[in-house]
Amino acid sequence: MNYAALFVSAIFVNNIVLAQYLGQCPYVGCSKEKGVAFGMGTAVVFVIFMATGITWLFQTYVLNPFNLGYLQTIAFILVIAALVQFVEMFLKKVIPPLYRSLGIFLPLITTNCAVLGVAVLVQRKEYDLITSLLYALFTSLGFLLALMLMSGIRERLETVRAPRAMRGTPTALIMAGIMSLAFLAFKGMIE
Amino acid sequence: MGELVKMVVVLSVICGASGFVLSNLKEYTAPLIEMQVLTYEQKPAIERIFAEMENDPVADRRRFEIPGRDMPVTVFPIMKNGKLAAVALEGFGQGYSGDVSIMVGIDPQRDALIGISPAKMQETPGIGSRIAEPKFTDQFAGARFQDARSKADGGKIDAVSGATVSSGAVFQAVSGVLANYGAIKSDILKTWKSGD
Amino acid sequence: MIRMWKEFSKGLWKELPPFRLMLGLCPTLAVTASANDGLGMGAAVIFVLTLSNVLISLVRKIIPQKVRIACYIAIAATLVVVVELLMQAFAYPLYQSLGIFVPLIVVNCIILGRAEAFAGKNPVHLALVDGLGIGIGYMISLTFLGSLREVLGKGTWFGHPVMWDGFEPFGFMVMAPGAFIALGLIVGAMNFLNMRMAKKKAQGALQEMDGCAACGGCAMATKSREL
Amino acid sequence: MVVSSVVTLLALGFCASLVLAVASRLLYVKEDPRIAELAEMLPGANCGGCGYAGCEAYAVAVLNDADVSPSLCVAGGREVSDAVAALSGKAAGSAEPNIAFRRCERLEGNVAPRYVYRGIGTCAAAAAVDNGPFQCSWSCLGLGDCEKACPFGALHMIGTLAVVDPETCTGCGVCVRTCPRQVLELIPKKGRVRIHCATRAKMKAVKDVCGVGCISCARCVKKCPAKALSLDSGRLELDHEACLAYGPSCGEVCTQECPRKILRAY
Repeated sequence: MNYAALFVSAIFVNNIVLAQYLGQCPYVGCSKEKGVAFGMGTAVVFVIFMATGITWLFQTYVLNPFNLGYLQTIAFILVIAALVQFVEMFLKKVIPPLYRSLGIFLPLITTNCAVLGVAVLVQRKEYDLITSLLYALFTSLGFLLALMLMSGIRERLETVRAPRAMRGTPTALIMAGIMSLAFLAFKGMIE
Repeated sequence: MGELVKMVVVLSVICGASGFVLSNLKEYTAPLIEMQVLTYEQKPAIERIFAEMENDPVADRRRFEIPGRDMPVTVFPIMKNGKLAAVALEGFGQGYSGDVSIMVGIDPQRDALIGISPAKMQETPGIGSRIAEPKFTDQFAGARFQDARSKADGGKIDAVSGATVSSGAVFQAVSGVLANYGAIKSDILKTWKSGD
Repeated sequence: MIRMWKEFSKGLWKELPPFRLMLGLCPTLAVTASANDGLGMGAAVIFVLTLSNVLISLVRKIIPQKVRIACYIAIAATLVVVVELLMQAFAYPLYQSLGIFVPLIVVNCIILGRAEAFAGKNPVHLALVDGLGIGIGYMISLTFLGSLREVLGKGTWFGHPVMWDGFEPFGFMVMAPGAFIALGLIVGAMNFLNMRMAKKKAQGALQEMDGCAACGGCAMATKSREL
Repeated sequence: MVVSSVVTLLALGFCASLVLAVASRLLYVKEDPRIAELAEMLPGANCGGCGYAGCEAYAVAVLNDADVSPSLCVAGGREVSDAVAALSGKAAGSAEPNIAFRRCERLEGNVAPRYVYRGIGTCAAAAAVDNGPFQCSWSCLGLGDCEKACPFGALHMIGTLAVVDPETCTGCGVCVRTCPRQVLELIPKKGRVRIHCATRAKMKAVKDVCGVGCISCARCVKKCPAKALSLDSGRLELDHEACLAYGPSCGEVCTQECPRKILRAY
């Protein structure tokens, strides 16, 4: 598996937010300021990486041997929910300053489509463990990139005198569409 | 302390109950799902290979055990005026993103391929997916068994340029089918010679 | 009885999930390339949302505070797997076209949002009606967006060509950017309609639903931030 | 099939909840339970009116710090400050309800524009360009920074002037801090007199520019029996406590005295 190709394809060619539509709620919801976006982005990178690792192991050593593939959805989401809850408690106790900056985003991540999305995608693409972890890392970096770009632009959008009805989210969505159009240019660059 | 115990008990009971409900539902729907998968994935592939068919190959399919292979192989018979005209088997290959499944049509009389057609694949659109185009699949039509390999392996088929991994998957699938076919050829002829 | 109608009707306009509350955006953008998919996904969400609301409001008393979210997720996930199996068994082409978004229904903000905000605190009949209302609202908006994108993008509606034959399909709408822009325009239009209605009723301040507030309003970021 | 899936899910649920139970015991952070309770009571708008970064921060401060008054939450008003006082065991001070007020009648004084402004649509940006697009360098710029900042939606741009809705305004002071020209000011709701101008210019400089601007003639300052009015660095200021303490017996003589009618009785 050519990791450089994976890096480019995961971040640019089929960016998880702009091309695969995953992780939209936090993408539109929490991208008002750069600080919030960066906090959300790093928390997502952290959680997606760990979640993909654990769910991959769970699938390979528990679900596949008993061929319980159909339980994938419920098993994965339970693992992710428990993981997020554990990480929140862990951060609160061990690294309080980090908890104050990332803490409020952690519960939001459980309902983030990207986390479960990546975990399931990795199974459908049948990657091995190393590739899955790398894919998870690169995809979540793509998420962080898209989130930072979006929040940077949205901060400027606040000062645009858009018509009253279009202010806020509608303009942000249209701008996200244009950004996704820009990312479309990467298509076909790499298989 | 009671709170923690209650917590553990409640969550475990909920998960156990859901496991029970889901497994029963799975048992009930498993045959239905298999049927659906066959009709929406394998059948279109078979129809692409064989233009006209008297019978419904999916309905008349039969499973054959292969000595030394734990997975039974499903064979789809194609009848023409009451006699076995051809058979179709499914082969799997490791593609770029996940398994590629190819339906291979074989003429038992002339021991030659009738054609191949991809049943299920997630190759990258525009690149890997070009293995589904007639330009590539028609080369297999009428090819003898030993020719049905890439030119590099001494066969007569040239791979899809720029999609080596995906083409490799097709060759892997075809050779797998031919191996299975070789093992159960006699049983196939026996089952359908009786013209049932 | 009036209360039930109020809970039901709020899902149809005031709190239309994808357009007003900005919740459940992932499937709204991804699956609405065709009206048929939108309808299919909407129906699946109704099934899961209504039943999960009912089940959750049934067991809401015995679930300890600490594992509340995990239990809600377990119930919702069970229902999603049920939908997955039923869809595979009876509507396989729909399952193929919805792809990865069927399992993703469980992380759809609406399901947990309604569970946390509403079903966890109200009796069963209200939860049922609320789930149904929001679910139908969701299906309508998904089908509407799906039809809009399909008609513009492919010139067909539910597969049958509807546009005059000289129509050059606007391929852009069926692709990723089209979804964002279509949704942006629709939300803008709805804001505009509401502003006009608000002006007519002279309610004064516009109740503009903005991203994070709504997102914050969903499952997790309620004021009490324990599990 | 049935047994294996039931066992798997049961085991998964059991391990997940066990890990969480143990973790909640081991990683227990000794946190004052009242903080969550208090945060519940506060309006949660994180408006910063109490001077803290948000309701959570204010809750922590009230509980841990003795001299933090329980009635700092202006947004919550009377019932919140009583509840906070009860929970934190402190005496509830009387939080006089304030509201924001715009000290500028640019339209009434038909102040002419200095140039046509096409720049970034915020007051902060407009104020930086040669003292703003209007002849009067102290006037309201009308680009809505305050409206965007107001967490309670109590402030709207009607035409190009900020209008405060006294009912929904909670006096949190966010708009006062946001306005780059200090045109908005927190005044007691029951204030009897209000100053309708914020200029620091004098005499002719004001007259050429605005019909109703304060020319700092200071006749009102001399006339006011309660000595509540004063000229602080060129701008007229009213000490509302003194004015209210003196009471209505003065018959708001300052409003009749003012030739430019910028002092108005309410």
